[in-house]
Amino acid sequence: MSPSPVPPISPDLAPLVSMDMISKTFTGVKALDGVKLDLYPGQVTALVGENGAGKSTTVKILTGIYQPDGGTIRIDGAPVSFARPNDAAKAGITAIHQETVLFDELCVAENIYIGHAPRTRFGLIDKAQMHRLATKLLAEIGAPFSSHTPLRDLGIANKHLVAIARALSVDARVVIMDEPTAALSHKEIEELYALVDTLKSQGKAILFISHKFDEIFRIADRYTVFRDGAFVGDGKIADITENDLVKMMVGRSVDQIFPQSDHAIGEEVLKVVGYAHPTEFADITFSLHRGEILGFYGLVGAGRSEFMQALFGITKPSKGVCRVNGDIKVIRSPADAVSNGIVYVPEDRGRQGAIIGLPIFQNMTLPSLAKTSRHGFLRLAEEFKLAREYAQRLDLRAAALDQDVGNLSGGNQQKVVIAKWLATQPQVIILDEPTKGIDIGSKAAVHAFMAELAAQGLSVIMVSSEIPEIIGMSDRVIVMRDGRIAAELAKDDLTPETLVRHAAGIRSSKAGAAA
Amino acid sequence: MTDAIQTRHIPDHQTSRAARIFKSWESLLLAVAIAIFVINSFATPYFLNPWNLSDATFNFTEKAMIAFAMALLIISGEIDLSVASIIALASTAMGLALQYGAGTPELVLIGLTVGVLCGAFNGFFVTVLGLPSIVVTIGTMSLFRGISFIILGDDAFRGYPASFAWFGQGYIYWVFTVEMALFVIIAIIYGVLLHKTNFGRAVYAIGNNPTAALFSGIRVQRVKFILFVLTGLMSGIAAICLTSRLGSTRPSIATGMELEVVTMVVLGGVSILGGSGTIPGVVIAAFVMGLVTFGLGLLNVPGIVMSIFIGLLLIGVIALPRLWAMAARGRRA
Amino acid sequence: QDDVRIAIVVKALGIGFFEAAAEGAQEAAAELGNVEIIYTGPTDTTAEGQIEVINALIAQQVDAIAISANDTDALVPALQRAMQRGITVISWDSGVAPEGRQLHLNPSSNPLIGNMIIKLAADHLPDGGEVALLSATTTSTNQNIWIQEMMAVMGDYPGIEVVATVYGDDLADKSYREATGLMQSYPDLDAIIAPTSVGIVAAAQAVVDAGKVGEVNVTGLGLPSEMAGAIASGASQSFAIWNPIDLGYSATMLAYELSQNGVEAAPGAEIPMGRMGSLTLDENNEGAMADPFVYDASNIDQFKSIF
Amino acid sequence: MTRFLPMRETILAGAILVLLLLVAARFPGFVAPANLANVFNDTAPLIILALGQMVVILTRCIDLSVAANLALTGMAVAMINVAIPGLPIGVIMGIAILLGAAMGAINGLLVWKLAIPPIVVTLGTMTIFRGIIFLISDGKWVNAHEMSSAFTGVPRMVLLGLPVLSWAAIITIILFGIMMARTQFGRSIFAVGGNPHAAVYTGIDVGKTQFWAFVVSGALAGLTGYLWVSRFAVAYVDIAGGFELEVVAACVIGGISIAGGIGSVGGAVLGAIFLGVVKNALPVVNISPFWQLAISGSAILIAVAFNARAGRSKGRIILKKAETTP
Ligand SMILES: Nc1ncnc2c1ncn2[C@@H]1O[C@H](COP(=O)(O)OP(=O)(O)OP(=O)(O)O)[C@@H](O)[C@H]1O
Ligand SMILES: Nc1ncnc2c1ncn2[C@@H]1O[C@H](COP(=O)(O)OP(=O)(O)OP(=O)(O)O)[C@@H](O)[C@H]1O
Ligand SMILES: [Mg+2]
Ligand SMILES: [Mg+2]
Repeated sequence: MSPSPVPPISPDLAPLVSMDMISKTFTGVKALDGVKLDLYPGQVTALVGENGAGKSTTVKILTGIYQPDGGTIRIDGAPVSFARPNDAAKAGITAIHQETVLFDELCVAENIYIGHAPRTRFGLIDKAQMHRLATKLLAEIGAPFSSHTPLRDLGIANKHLVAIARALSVDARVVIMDEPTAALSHKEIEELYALVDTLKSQGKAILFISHKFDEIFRIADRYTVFRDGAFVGDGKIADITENDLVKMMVGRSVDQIFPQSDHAIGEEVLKVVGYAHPTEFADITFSLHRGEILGFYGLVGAGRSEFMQALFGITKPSKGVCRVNGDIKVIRSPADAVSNGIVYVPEDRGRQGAIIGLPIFQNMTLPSLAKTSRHGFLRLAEEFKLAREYAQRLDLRAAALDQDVGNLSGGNQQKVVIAKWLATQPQVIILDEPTKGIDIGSKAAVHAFMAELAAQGLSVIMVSSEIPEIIGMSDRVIVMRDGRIAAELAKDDLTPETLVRHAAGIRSSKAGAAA
Repeated sequence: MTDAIQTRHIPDHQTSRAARIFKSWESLLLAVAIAIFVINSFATPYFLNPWNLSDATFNFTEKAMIAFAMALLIISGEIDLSVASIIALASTAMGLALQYGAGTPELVLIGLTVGVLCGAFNGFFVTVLGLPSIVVTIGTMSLFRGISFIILGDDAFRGYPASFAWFGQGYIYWVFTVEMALFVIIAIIYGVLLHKTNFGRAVYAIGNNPTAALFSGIRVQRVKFILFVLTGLMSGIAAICLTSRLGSTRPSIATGMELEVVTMVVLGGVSILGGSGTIPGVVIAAFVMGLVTFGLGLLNVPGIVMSIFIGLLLIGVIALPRLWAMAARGRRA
Repeated sequence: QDDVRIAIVVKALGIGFFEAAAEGAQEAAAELGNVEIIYTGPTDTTAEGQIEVINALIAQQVDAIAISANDTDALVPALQRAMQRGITVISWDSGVAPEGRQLHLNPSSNPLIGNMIIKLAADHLPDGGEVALLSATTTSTNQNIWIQEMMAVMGDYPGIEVVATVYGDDLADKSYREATGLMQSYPDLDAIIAPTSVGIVAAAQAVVDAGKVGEVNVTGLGLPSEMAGAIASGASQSFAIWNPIDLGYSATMLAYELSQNGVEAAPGAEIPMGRMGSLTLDENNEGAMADPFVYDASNIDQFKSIF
Repeated sequence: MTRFLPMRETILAGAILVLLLLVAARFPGFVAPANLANVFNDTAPLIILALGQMVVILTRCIDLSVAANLALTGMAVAMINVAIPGLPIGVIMGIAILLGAAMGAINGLLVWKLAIPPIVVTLGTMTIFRGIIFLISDGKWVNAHEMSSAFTGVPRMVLLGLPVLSWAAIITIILFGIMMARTQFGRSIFAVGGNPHAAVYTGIDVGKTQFWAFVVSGALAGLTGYLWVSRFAVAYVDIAGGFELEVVAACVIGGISIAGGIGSVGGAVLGAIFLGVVKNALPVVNISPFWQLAISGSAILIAVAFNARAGRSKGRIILKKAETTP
């Protein structure tokens, strides 16, 4: 099947923002190559594309953070140019960026109003007025905290609310959201959707970036597709099917069915008994078998990552025993974990995963140096061999293996991190939100790869907040809530309702009452 | 499912080896060093004399020994400003031992031990208590030298044995001094350690992203601790050389040397922010600094004026390529 | 015939005392005719700095080095190397250990200076009192010797008590703070003796600022040009110094004699030094140039523009 | 934000009090108001410089050239005073501030436009500024008797019971209090240091903010240059040698995070006062001068270790939440 024809744009609406022939090159990498993007008032435009397609780059150009090498941006038909972020803000463009970009040391109100705080007659910041305005804004988006709270005391989801409040604090005409739901829980996502609807009704133009197709079809009116930095097509959501959109995006059809997990489950490999931490989690007991994919579900903030990091030796548990192949192992550091065949692919890729500044191949071989080196001395040829092998297995997109990993798109960085752990040939691999922020094509590849690993006898722990992924991939699921295990569910018992019920602490529907 | 994906070939290198070497910091620095050498040869008739050049090496050998260890420390994202004070304390300890009749072997052992202990002390504060190294070593900078002052007061230790003079005043062969030999050996050891071993790779990884390095199974704190100890050890070796060269110990020995060491490291292309830098760069930087100060010294330029040159060099070698790049970009646009 | 190059190496450049000495050296050079003076030194008072300077001088094959040392011992190996390469080495003002130089020129005899500094204080304290010492660095050779000599004669000044010795490191601000600290710790302090030209100026300033002019008398060794204000304000009644111009002149003359006229520096030798007469060496190859001279309100105006 | 005097500052203030009491036990005169005023006056330059350094450190930079800047400005104004004795002191001060700010601007430009790490820039300019002093003065000192009496008189002129030097510090503290809390620039400084990446996204120009931080630090160094030279009534190449480290130490003791973004005016001032008290107390309580260095070094280490303990975050505490919502 060929991509569906681009539907004509309805003549009754003129675009509020119109980008045309925009190009941007980073040292050697052509991030954008003559792309076009139109945003209409009162409509949500979804920008879709694989990792590295240039979505975030477009956002940064539109908000004045980067300057394009060529092309024009028009607002209401008049060409504009943004030399700095303030220019874009003045033009009424505001954004919630992919990474939360806020200030831990400032309070909520200051985070919302930094750069455009209300002033007193003497030109000083009017704190009282600022807090009044912030309180009103927070109430509007249903944020459950005060404007005086220091930002560092907020959880990741609440920080996102602050970012949203900040975007709303300027009376913007264009609101950009770059993967705004990646860190939000179910309930908060619903609230966000409601907010988007409000903004729409106010006639604002919204640019929405997401890798989640259900979401796109839920809230977007229009779509624009980029592939490898080039414009592929745009149109109305109503005129296109999910399959066709995927095909436009990836350039081929992608099987969204989860791979059949017909792998054999073997003997017990890992047993965790009574792991506890003074403040983060308690009573964690479970076992993991050879060739098994064990899902860990929970709402964001349930403490799954904290536990996994303790299992990996980053933090120290206060209690608990860990057996690997039946033998008690004391894991005091990641090095201990690795030598016992347990590896962890962290959630926070930029901070904990990739080592930006080191070339791709060095990132990949870092935990395997013992294997590629001799008597502690490096052997570059061996390293490149290993890196080449795994780059190919994971279909890495990069210019060269000695390229700085920081120049890769988020998704490709994730591949490097996964590759680095697979190269150690572990027994147990813990994947913490392995497909967060990964495009649909790569996601399928990661899923297929997970199934393949399990089939080869590797035991996989998959932490995920995505219900379809959990249900589709897991042989067994442990649900965590508030730092404890809330339930352990067999594959046959997995339904979205049971998962959400256990994760949110709602008692079974027959019992009726909610906690 | 996945076999539809066409695997792409990714080359190992972006650019050729020759291009990488040509564009490197070390090449730029080497050009500067050669230029200074040539200028010096023309500026003063005394420069191209083997004995004089040999004397000139004293201007940098001791500092460079510390600079190699400091380079690793800075690449790992830390810094040690207490090195000159470690020299003072190590030298004082040797002098104290001398009063109790220690011979040359014991003196050397004590100098090294005190260096290692001081390094471990810094390392403890940084890696175990998790304090920023720049702050810790500003504190120990006063503390270590302070202890020297407590022990020595306004006195001096003198009368080191003749055999001890070998380290700072001895010659291996013709004009080649013992210190030069030490310099070469230490440079090679650190070059291999940083560029050819797993340990060196870990240092780079830590310098670029300590959290991710930890998550990659590197024992970050242990590596940093070892680096502090190594820096202490090198300060101990420098203390032996300097004490031997001066033939006496005062608490004010080596005052201000820490900044010269840091300057040397940075001039050598080591990023002060951590994560990059090479030992050959530091070696060349040592020669550049040595040649500049010696050349200007021959012209009887006061030390403070030399330091203007060093300061300009430090900023200039970083600034000029960037200005150049900016100008080039401006012309293209 | 090439000029004879004599290097005058000082503790640190920029100190008025040494600038004056350099003037004296030029005077001697002019008198001798074929002498070129290289006036040099580090910027801060360190032995390491002086060693680098000495190495550069050795490399230039100067004929003689006359040095005022920052450290008695640390310079010895470097100066020995200079002597091995045929360079005449003498020390002046602040000495080097005997094995590191051929002779040492004391500005004055050390016992005389030690006695002088305490006498200056005692002359204004007929009924006795408390005095404190503000020295240069803890490692300054000459200050330490003078203080030793002073302590040796304290018996001659009954009723005078030395309550403390502090060090201003020849830094104006540190000396100032130390002097202020002395006045706080010893409210009954009667005099501060600063046998260093930096310390004495700072101490005088501190006394003025503390409003203790007339209560605390600052004395010691200083330059008339720098102390003129202190004498005028009354913070200092009197102080002493030898003539640094004469000192630089003499050092140059001695260096020339040793280097060019084959004079042997040996105990008992008498070496001519131009208009300053001659220097007689003791068993340590040391000799004293002249007596210190006392300056007070009566004669300060006459000298303050000279050095 | 209406927060109480934060934890860290309270602890530091407590430590200063304990220190004062300890000294008073051996030497009661030390805590007499007049002497405390003296100590404050003596610490005034450190306070002023620490505030400037605080701004720089908050933006993730460091200014090692402050002491050299101070010395160069001091020498320049002293030489101007010698050349034109009649020049009013107001003009001299203006020149000092401008000159200092210009040197700060050089640092700032190199950091901003060429993106050279601040520690490298200021390490370089530190030696360059010192060298320039030597060049312009020919290594000669400017002594008390060469300066006009107005020049040396102003910092010790007493107004309302305190010398002008002390007032300079007090006014700087007040101005900084307002600037950091209530101006766009002040808040930007925290933002730039707290999360430079995010600052870009919020339209704050990181480089430009750092530039202005250096200018502020330089201007204060310039002002201090005049105050210093006139107070000690001498100018030469080496004045305030090594003082930059003391300034940084004051900031660090005062809880200014060397990683940027965290710190307060109160902290910087208390940090400076802490060092000032230690420095003034040691000679008074008659501790051998040879112990001074070791004691101040230990004080820095202890204060910093203590600070880090007090400031350590408590983590997220997932379990606690579980207990409150059964
Ligand atoms: N600062 C930069 N320097 C170099 N290359 C960059 C930079 N920023 C982006 N790129 C490159 O530009 C391309 C587009 O990146 P961009 O972040 O826009 O992708 P994206 O569509 O947002 O991907 P994702 O879905 O993973 O967030 C990628 O190849 C990326 O590696
Ligand atoms: N307040 C916060 N500020 C910044 N980052 C946070 C904050 N809270 C959590 N994070 C980070 O965001 C990511 C998601 O955190 P999350 O709230 O999911 O906690 P978690 O313990 O990982 O819970 P779970 O994995 O069960 O969702 C983690 O990498 C975590 O380190
Ligand atoms: Mg993106
Ligand atoms: Mg998580």
